[in-house]
Amino acid sequence: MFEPINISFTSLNMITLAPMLIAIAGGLIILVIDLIKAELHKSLYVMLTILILFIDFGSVLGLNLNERGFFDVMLIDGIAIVSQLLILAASMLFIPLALTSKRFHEYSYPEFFALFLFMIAGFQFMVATDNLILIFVGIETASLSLYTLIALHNRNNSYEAAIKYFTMGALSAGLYAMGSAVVYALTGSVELYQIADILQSRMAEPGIMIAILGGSVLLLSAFAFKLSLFPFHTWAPDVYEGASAPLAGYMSVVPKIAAFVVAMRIFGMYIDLGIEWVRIAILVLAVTTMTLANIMALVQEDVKRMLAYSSISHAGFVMAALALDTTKGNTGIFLYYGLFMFTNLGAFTMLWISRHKNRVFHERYDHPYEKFAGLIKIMPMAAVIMALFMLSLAGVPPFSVFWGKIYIMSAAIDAGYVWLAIIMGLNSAIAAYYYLKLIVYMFLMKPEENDGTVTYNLTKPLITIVGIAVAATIGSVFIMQPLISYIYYMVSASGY
Amino acid sequence: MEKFVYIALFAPFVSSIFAALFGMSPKKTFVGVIASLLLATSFLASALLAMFVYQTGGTIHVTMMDWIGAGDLSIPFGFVVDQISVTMMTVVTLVSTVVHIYSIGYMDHDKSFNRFFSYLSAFVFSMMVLVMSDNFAGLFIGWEGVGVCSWLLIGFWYHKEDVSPEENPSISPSWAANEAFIVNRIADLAMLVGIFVLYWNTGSLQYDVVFANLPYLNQTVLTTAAIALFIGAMGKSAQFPLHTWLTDAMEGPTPVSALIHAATMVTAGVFLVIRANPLYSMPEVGEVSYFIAALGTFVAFFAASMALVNRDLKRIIAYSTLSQLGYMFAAAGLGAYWIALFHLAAHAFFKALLFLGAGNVMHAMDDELDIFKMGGLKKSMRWTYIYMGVASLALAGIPPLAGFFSKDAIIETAFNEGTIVLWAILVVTAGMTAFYSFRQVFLTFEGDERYKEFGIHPHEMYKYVLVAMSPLALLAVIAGFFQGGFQTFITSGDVMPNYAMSEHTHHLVWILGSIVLAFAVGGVLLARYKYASGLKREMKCENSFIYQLLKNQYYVPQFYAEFISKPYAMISEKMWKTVDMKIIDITVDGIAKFIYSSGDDTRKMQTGNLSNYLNWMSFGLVALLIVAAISSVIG
Amino acid sequence: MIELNDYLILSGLLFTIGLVGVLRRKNLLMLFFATEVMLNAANIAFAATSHYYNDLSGQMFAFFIIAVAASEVAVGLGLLIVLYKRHGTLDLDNLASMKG
Amino acid sequence: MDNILSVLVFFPAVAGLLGFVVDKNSIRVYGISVATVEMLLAVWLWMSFDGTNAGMQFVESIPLVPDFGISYYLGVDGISIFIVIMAALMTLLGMIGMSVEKDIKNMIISLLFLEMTMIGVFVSLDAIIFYLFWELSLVPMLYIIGAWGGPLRIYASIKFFLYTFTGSLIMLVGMLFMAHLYHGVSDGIWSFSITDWYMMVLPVNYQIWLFLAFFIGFAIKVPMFPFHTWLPYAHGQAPTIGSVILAAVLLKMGTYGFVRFSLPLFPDASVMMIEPIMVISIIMIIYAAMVAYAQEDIKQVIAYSSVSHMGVIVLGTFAMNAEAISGSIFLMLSHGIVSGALFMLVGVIYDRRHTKLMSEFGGLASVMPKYAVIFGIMLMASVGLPLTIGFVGEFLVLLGFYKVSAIGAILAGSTIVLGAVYMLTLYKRTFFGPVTNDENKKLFDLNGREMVSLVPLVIIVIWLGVYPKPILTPIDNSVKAMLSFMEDKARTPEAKERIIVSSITKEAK
Amino acid sequence: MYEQIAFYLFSVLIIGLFLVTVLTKNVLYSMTSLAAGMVLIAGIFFTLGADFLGVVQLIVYVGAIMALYAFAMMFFDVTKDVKENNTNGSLIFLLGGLTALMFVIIMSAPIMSENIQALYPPMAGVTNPQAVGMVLFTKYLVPFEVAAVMLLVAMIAGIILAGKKMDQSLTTEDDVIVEIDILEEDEK
Repeated sequence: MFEPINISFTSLNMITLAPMLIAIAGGLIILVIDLIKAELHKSLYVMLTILILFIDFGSVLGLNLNERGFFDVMLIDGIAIVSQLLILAASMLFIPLALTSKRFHEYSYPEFFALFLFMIAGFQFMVATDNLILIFVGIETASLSLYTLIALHNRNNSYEAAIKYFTMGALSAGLYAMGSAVVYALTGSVELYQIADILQSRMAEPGIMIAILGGSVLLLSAFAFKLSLFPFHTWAPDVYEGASAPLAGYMSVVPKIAAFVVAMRIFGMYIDLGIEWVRIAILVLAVTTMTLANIMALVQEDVKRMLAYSSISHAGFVMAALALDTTKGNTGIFLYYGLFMFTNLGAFTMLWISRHKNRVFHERYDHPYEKFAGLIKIMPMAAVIMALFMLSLAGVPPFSVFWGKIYIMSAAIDAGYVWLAIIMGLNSAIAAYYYLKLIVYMFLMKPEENDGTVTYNLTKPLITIVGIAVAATIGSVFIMQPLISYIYYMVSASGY
Repeated sequence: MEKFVYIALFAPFVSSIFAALFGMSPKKTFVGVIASLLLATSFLASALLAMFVYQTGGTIHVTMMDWIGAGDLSIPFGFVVDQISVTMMTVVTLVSTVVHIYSIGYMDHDKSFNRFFSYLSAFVFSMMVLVMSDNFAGLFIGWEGVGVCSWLLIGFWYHKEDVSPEENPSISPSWAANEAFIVNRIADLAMLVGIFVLYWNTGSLQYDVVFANLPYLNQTVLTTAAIALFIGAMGKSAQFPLHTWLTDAMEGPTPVSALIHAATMVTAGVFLVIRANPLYSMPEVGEVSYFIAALGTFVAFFAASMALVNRDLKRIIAYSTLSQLGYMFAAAGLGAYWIALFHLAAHAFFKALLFLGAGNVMHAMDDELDIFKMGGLKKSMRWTYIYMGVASLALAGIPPLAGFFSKDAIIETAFNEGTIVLWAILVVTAGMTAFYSFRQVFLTFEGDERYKEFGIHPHEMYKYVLVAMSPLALLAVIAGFFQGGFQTFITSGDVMPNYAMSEHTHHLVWILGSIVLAFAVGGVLLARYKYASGLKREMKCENSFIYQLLKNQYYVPQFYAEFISKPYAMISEKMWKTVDMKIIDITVDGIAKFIYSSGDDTRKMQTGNLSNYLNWMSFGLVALLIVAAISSVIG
Repeated sequence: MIELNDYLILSGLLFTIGLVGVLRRKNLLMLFFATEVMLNAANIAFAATSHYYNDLSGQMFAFFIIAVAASEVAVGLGLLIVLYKRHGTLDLDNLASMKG
Repeated sequence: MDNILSVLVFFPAVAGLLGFVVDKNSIRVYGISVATVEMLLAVWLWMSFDGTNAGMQFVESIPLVPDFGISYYLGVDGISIFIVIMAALMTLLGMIGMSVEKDIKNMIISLLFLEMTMIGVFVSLDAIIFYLFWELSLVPMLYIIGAWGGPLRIYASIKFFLYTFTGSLIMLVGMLFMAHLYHGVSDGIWSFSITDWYMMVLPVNYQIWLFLAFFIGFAIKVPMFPFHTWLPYAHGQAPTIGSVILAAVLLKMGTYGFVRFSLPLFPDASVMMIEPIMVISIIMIIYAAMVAYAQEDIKQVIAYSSVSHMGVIVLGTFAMNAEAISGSIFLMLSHGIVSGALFMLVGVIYDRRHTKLMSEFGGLASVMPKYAVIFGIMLMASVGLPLTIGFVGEFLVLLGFYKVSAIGAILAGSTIVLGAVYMLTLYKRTFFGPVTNDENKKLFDLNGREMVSLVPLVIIVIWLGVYPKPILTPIDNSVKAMLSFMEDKARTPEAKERIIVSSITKEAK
Repeated sequence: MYEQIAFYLFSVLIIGLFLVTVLTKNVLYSMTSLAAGMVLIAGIFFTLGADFLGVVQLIVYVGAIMALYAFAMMFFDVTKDVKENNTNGSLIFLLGGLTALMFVIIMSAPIMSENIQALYPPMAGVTNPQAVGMVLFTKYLVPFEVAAVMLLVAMIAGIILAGKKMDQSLTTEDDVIVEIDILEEDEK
């Protein structure tokens, strides 16, 4: 018959798998603990999760740059490391939001935390490979966990959100599968580095361009969904609204980072191949996304929904950087999300702190603007902090998002897209209005009937998280230099 | 001598500050006394300086400190005492001192007595800066300073209400004050332009530097500078068409009219032309100078004609001031600068006297100004009658009073220059001057006592006031005799060119003098014939077109109101309500609203229905596919 | 002779059918059927390519697609059950409380 | 103390943070003390400033993000130092004169933060740091207008914020492009330092586009016609202190930007833009003066008068000769002092009567003589009376601009006429005439607090009107240095010809 | 020839069945046709020589997935005709038609290339399942394990979502009431 295959263990380079395995093992540990003793308090699981993520973080830091592992399926390049670090950092910051003073449904499940860890493992697999199959499986692992986590909030809106997200996600999975099929048919490979080589050699063949573009369109559509680009963004506002605030905040950062890494690999490849069409398509999508999301955010009545639109807009902004396909642009993506993460964390934490179990101020919304009216009178510190986050999101210096913004705008200019930088600027101006609207409500309106409920959900861990977010938002200028140099090094080392 | 310069300059300033300290307190007589004393000090210092200049023929030039220095521009606070400025200083301080003393009496019932002295002294200070400055910027400081003081003083009785122009052509003191300020500002703008022209072409604003550089400048520059500076002078000296403010300025207290709107400030324009005589003497600007003379002549006649029919005591004098300013400009324009300056000085004395006399009358008549309501005042106000009579005689140019010599010289100059038309007009105007002056005097002091029906009990002014007025009366009488001396003195330095009549004119001087005198005497006699016995109103004459035209000041104020003020207000309103609020602001808000409403439109795509969402997704897919297909086919 | 293109066209058509299903289905359960159709369409393409290139990666991909489909069904049905318990219906027209 | 600038910038901010702890009843004293200390520091800065040195002094440079060229880079020269001092002064006096009682603590803290941003803008020599303070200044102002303002306060504050924000984002693109260009010519080194940028000679077409990008940001802030409509709303609705700071300092940021960025960075483009800017400025001057005349609200008159005066400042900036630019910088100071004082004065009457409509008043001079006197002095300074602060700048600007265009200077000079028209009309309608409204009869005159805040301004108005030299000379030195630098840098012969450091030496050449 | 017949037969049938799946009003028909279509797809896999895939298709898809759907269908009680109000049929037709057209165009491109070297060719003389196994457990071991995790996730998700605990919502209920419930439970 056939001989056994001999593979040396070292050649597998198992260390490249370590981070994901840690997350998966952590998830399993949590499940086992639950089996052994039920009804343990959520704080245990939160802390366990953080610790696991911490180890995970450490193991990512320990990875060597530009290594492949496990039959070249795993790819540990700079962007894989950077994105994993960002994903893990964001996860560590968001998970303590479970420690509210009021009980919410999802946190009564230990499975919540297990799923959370599996989701992170999924994201890590997504970013740490250039194999379309592993990317697909990683995406699905993460997405399926995420759908469940959303639904676990256990409110009518959260099911609705989960189902909408799920259904559209399924369509997107179909698009991804179909797109991969076309690419595979074109190249006979599912690994991006080979795909790039083969496409390069086949570019000149007559009549083939339509297939190349067709494949890219299918993949683009799939990722446009993940990155909530117009017109694939429609799920985002509803899902953010239906999900709990921590999860909404989390969704606007972590899945986006993971999706951006994959998009960077795939579309960066197309653009490197000299297929300008892809670049233009991405730019058009990005510009429409940021503009339309901005103008829709203008008219929202709910802060969380507004933030949902705003994060769509931010995603469009960053997507434009991706289209530049320069090292600076790609650096900007991570930098932006690294900085955006803290502000967004802060903003959603503030919403979460002010979250009531039932809707007190509006029959549909949890966080209507009216809720925050006159906050400066009731809770000056909370108002100032919230305003800080809003200003940061609006891109007012010296708060964190501003630095990301100028870096990306600068990247656009460096790449010769001055018009893009101007559109980005004008969009920021439009965006300022809706962030300002909250500030106006908080600072300039008279308080409504409001019995100190803004701090309904407050606990010390949440204060700590807000404190971290505030410190990072304000002091971001001081971490810019290490961030930029590290990310730039990592990105350029991986050849993007 | 430098300290005398500073004393002369700053004594009024100290006076003003001193009075201002009491500005909000009730009347304190000592404020007026001290102010007057300080003014007298200033006069003494000026007189000593005049003596000094007269005796040594030298000039004093002091630079106090730097003012503005930027780029190449350097403007110091520099003062020069030469023949021209010392003359002006003496005249100004003399008249001011008299007016200050006079005001102690005139204003004694006014609750803002102290404030009045503060303003009045501030005015004198500004005037001193104006005349003493050694550069155009310093002149401009004084120029604007007197403008502000004039504004303050015209509007001194600010609490009076606005009335319709039919009731009072000046509407209200505050209105008149604003009018004066704004009209002057228009002229000031031109003056600034003149200054700019000179600066950019000579690199300095010092008189000596500028004048030294004049020969190197081309005609355009010289003409522009000359015109611009003259427009500035026109504003301050109320030459047509910027003359309306002067008559309205009579709303101010009478001492103010005497000092500012007769003797000093309004002559600043003339002073400017005299000061800038090297410029106006340039052959390149001969046409401008001629224009100045022509305009002066025109204004002399124009103002006199309006004075013929006016019934307001002060306005008549104001018109006569205008008219005399016209004479001065005529002289200056024709190159007879020293004659213009001489008339300026002489005019200052008798016109101030005339105004102060009018003030006495007003004081006596409970501020009544309509000469048709007066008459026969000579019984109760003998001294005033004498003063006003003397002043009017001087004004009319009856020898041997001051006016005769100075005015006659101007008319001679016109003849001498061969500008016969100007000469003729000036002669006729001299007759008209005599007529309206004495029309006023006779209607006021002679004839029936019409005031009785209004229940007014006139009384003579305080003694000390009358005494204080005597120097003016004296000078109004004798100033003319110093003509020759003055000529020698003023032309001794190099600041003022001499002007002498030609041989030919010299021969005819007696004939010319006689013609003028005949007109003057004729005017006086006509006035005596018509008005000395009492007021006889001839309605037919009064309703005639010309009478109405003159009475309404040639409808110039109405023209300004209808064609400048009202359209300006209307356009402003339109600019605000239409352009600013409707066009610009609506555009800005419109952009914002458009963005906002497009948000409302766009959010409709977010129906909440999953099917629609999926439709959108596939729409995106299909659209991208189609575009991809098309672009790949195209290449 | 059947070319790869024929299989791919078949795959494309099936994908379109799935897409039409996704677009027109209001019943969530039946909508999920349509998504299965789409995934199967991709499977055909992978299997065909794999055959023609004599390369196993395509079959691997198809294999994992089947796994993904299975997982999706589990999660999707879980969600449907929760929804059905609350609303008593699977019609997605009733699922539009969040909009705007 | 070489780092006095940092102290100046951050002292108010730290004080503002600590202010959260201070008791509500003591906060006003706290605020005034802090502002006084800041003012003293500013005076100290002035005392240690070397007026003969035209270059940057007290320079501090700490790299913040070296890889992206951002550094904490501060310094002052003759152009900026006096605006810094004025900012400190106006904050102090505004705080003293402030009559706000509601939420006084928030007000004081906002003001202190605002002071930090204002001073920061004028001492920053790094474009990003400049932009940082520039944008940050909007926030406290937004709060001040929005929380203590009139009925339309929210509309006004949002309009103010968004308008300025939009413009400055375009400017930001310009800055990033500048950095990009610098990166291109400097061997891959990033720098946002203005002094580094100065060294770069740009092609003319780049200059024009960059000029326009910066122009939008500055023009909206100034505000130049037709971007001015936010200003009347902001002023009309803002509380007194807000208007004072806005008019005195915030508007100056725009014109300062022209001097600091547009002129030295883009000399050729600036010269090419002289004519368009002249037209806009003249429209601004005349149009705003006319609109001011039509106003019914005292504060709106002064608001529009600001627009008009800012037109003169912009005009002077683009005259390209030392006289006008020095004058224009001096005019920034004088307009800051005078319009600040005028807004304070309007605040005084608003506190008493809670209306600002001219028709409500009349004859105030009889009831409130001290008030009338101070108002009168400020009015005269506003219309540019010699020996007041207003004249020096206006005179120099018009004088300088005459060199560029006689017609332009004459049209712009109409400001002295039209300014007199609306200001005197305002004064007449408010202060003159009989006291018609009974409510006005029992008004009391300025109290001690108001006198303390206004009298120093009166003194400054007259002092600097009579003796501007201590301020004008350092300004002039720096301006001349800048102009000669521009002349060297200019590429087109037209620019070389029109930039005039000294007309005497120019002709000699 | 044989292959051709099989292809066309399968194609027509699959298309027809899937059309029924997406167009019928009856869930039962829909599901049945879906299952049938999948069986036929397995047939295609077999014709393509992907024996292992075909078997997986049959077992997992037709066996497991369809069985799950069947159970769900019973749970949801939707055996009757489903009412679906499609308001924008023409839009769907348009989108569907265009998509089909685009796919046909794209897929008709000369995708096949002789130059492509198979990266993971099946070894000679090895059956398909063996070959698949060789690749799956070497090269694709990681995805395989991740798929296992994914299935675990799906399992957990399915269990907790369908579980009883989801019937009561801690998210919307007031904490006080919940605590009382717990106390009562303790008493029991």
